[in-house]
Amino acid sequence: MDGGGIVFAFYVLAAVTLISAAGVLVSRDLLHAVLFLILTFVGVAGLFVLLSADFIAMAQVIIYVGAIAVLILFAVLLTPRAGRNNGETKFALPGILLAVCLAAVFLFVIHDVAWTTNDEAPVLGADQLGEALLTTWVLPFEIASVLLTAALVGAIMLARTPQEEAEDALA
Amino acid sequence: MTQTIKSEPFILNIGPQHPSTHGVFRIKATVDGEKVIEAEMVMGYLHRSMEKLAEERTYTQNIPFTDRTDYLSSMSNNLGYCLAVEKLASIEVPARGNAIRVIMSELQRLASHCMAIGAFANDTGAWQTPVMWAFREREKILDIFEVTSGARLTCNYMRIGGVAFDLRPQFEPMVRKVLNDFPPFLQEMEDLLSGNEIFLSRTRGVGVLSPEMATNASLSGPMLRGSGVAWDLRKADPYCGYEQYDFDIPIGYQGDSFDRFIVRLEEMRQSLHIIQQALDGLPSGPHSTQVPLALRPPKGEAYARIESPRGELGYYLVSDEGPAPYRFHIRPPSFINLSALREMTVGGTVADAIVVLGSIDIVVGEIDR
Amino acid sequence: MSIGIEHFLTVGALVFCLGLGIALSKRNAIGVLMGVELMLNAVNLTLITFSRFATSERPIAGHTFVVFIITVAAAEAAVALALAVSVYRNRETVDVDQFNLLRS
Amino acid sequence: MSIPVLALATDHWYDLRDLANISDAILDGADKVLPFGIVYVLAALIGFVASFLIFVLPSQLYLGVYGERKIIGRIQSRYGPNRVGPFGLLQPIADAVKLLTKEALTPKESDRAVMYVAPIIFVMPAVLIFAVIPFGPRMVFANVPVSLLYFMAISSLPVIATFMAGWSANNKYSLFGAMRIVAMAISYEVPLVMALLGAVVVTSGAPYAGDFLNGLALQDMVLWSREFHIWVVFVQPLALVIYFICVSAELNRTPTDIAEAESEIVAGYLTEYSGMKWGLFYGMDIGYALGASAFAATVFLGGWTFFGLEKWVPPWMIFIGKTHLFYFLFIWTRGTLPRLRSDQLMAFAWKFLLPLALFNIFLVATERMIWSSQDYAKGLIYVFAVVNIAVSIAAVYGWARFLGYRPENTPVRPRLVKNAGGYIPVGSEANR
Repeated sequence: MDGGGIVFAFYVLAAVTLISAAGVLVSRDLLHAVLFLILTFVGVAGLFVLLSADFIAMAQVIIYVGAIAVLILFAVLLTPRAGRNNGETKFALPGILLAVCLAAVFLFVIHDVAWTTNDEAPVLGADQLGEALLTTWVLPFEIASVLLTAALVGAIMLARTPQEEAEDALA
Repeated sequence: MTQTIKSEPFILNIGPQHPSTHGVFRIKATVDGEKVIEAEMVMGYLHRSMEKLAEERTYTQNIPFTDRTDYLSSMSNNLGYCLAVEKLASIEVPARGNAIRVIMSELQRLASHCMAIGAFANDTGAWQTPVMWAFREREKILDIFEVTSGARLTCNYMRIGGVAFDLRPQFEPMVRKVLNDFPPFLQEMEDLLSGNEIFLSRTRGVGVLSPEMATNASLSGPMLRGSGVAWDLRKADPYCGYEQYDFDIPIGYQGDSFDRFIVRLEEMRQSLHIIQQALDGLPSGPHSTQVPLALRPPKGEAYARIESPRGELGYYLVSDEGPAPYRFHIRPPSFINLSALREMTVGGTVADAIVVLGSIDIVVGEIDR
Repeated sequence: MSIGIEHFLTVGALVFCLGLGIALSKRNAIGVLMGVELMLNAVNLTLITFSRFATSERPIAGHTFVVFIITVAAAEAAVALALAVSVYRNRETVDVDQFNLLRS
Repeated sequence: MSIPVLALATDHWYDLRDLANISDAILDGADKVLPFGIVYVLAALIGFVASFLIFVLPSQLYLGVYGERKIIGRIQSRYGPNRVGPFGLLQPIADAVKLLTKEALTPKESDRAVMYVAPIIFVMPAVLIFAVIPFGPRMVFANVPVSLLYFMAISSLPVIATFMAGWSANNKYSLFGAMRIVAMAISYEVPLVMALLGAVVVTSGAPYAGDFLNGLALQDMVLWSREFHIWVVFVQPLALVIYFICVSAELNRTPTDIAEAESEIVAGYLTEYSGMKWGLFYGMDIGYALGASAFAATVFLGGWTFFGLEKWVPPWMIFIGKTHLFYFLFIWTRGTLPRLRSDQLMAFAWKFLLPLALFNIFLVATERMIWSSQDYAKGLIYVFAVVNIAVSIAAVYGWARFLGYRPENTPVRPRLVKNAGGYIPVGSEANR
């Protein structure tokens, strides 16, 4: 992947992704953290485009930004008295230390391994993806649909108030 | 583990600066999410101390004050006050004067209901269109007022013993034009709003007021009739010769906002019918009896009430034989009707509260006086 | 200068570790969830990177995996947020340090 | 598979129907005489100027702001802007000048950074939407193979911006607006995608010039309409209706503008904005509406084709005409309909639109199977169109009846009684 444009785009997107991911960690306000998270999702989607995965990039924006981030925003709004505080627990230091150690291991592995790569981007469009999903991966595909339905029902059941449950029991 | 629900009610001030409070009026609503759990009315932002001021003016000088209470139906306010003074001083009004008074107060009802349904539709979110259409028709009535009395909004037309001036020659064709133009307009409004599924779903079952509640809260006008109570002072306690005219009382079904809306629409039809009859049988003769300018009614008290566009408008006067009333009190329909607001809004959403407030058709000038 | 597989993998690894740090350190349950979402995203990025660069018979498998991960992430977010809201209703907090009902 | 669109256009540089042809001619000529590299700058300049002239100035400012105000004015039996310039044509400029000279206030307790950034984030997607919209055979800035998904992705971004605006102002009305828009965005995204899926199922895989069309690419959808001489809307009427409702919900247009409901929560998320920050929201609202209209014109109304007329008339003119035709629908509903309550809107999305959209997908998938088994016979699509229109009307009406829609049971005239009395129960007024 040569060319000044791609290099420039990669560094910009990587910077956006990493800085905003770090922003999620350091921001004191939970809503700011969500906004940084959204920026991270957009940055990752840009990286997907660089990797010529158009469909996945669009799905990333639609689902992560359009649905998951909005859900998180909604959850933050629904729990107002818990505060917008995005503070750390008492186990913060070991957690972050663990993450740093893991990062060191990862980086070592990534830069130590001699990767055999092909420079030609394989043609991977929505049609290939659809074909793969409905032939080779049809069973996981169906299971995923069942999972989504179960999650839908479960989320509704969990989020109901006792009053609503009582009303349903009467009906 | 306790199963108590902790909600976070917070106070939402609807008003005094809010597009839908029709003036400076404030609802201090305690809301839980979108749901209103408590509503407190705060009024008095427009208080001008009219009742006290009136004790310093002569009986004739008080007529312009009544214009400025309910500024959307000044003719009716003039009429109510003049009736009270006439009752106090036992003054007879000539037949022509009564007929003109009936025409004027019915025209005023049309104009006021135009405003009411337009603003109500605006509160449900129909962005300006119904209100502009209603204003278009209301203009024609205001033109009639201008031709007759010289003013469009605060007419100051009624006088003790009759009306201020006789009718102009162009009056009758203008009223005939209104009689022609209004039925299509009312049909238009029905097509635009009554048959509109969104409007129906916003207003049906919203702000339901039971007949018991309505009578207990001493409501009047379309608010009371919307709840299915057939009560109209023009029938129950006729004044100005209303008993000679043929008209019906429209009443609603379940007392929701939509019922109040359709009652108002139908009242406009009945008003047109009354105007038609009064105009066809307009008697000739003097329009007013001669009344001394410095009127000193005998000692006593009088209460006169009329069916204003908003309900029972009463004027209570006490005379001590002086040139000014000893006590002057108004029974404003908007103020009394507003007392049911809390009952109707609590339990609904904020959007419902706005619709309910619109369906009451308040005029803040009358509430605060 | 050229961009290779290492660059993308580095970004993926760093995002993953940041997500891990967030998930382990945050006190707010919703904050923890955000960390988990970041980790899933990093995994997605890594999978797509391999699918793009690796010499493979069927490179589409990486994309397929990502589709499944996105699906699972959506379901997981919905359920986790419903849990958070539900816990908040009962305990008036989403502080993970306060989730101690099982402690007698 | 996306078709190389170059094959479509006529090869002569003097073909003036398409602005891209002229710019191509200019660029080809420039490439021969100018040093390498300058031609790219030139291309960018031409693209910028052309897009600005075609879209931003006439459509956005004049037909968007001015047209909306004028048409709403006519609907409301008033004149609309008629003071600044002939017929009030310069009114948008006067508005912009007024907004620019106003002070942009920021409340003291607000989240300043977020409040500052929100209008900027709101503007970006509105401009980005037009990158994938084909204005003509060769006039598309980015002919990406997943442009339909691109549109979906971009149109989910303004929700975030409006949320930021509503939340950062630290105003209760703004917070109400933010809560409402977040709830509504989740609800209406689902039927929107489902409706568009119907259109994708119809168009993708159809044979075209020895290849197959890619239903996720907008240009290929236009080619589909050209190939089969029918617009997608006739085959997918239900999808267009659902799309229109969902898009007007996402754009906060009037029947569903609960996020800035003027009569309820003052101005929703815009309550604390003033000056040009507010102006950006207002202008880009219209920009989004135009973007959604352009998208609908491309997907459902055949884009730049008009049954062969595009051979003589510049295709981008046809396209802009269709866009504004669709945009007129937004204006019309805005001037006519009241606003739904937020819980009713949610119920409408989940109980009414979603089942209908699923039914639509089922229907169109069945027809797609029949069509491919009949070797994509051209005549069959007209049969499908007739069937789908009939079935859609029946489905909408039937589902509404099933959910309890009974217009004949709801009286729209009050009862009439002759004499005053007490309470009259329903039904007993006849004997009075």
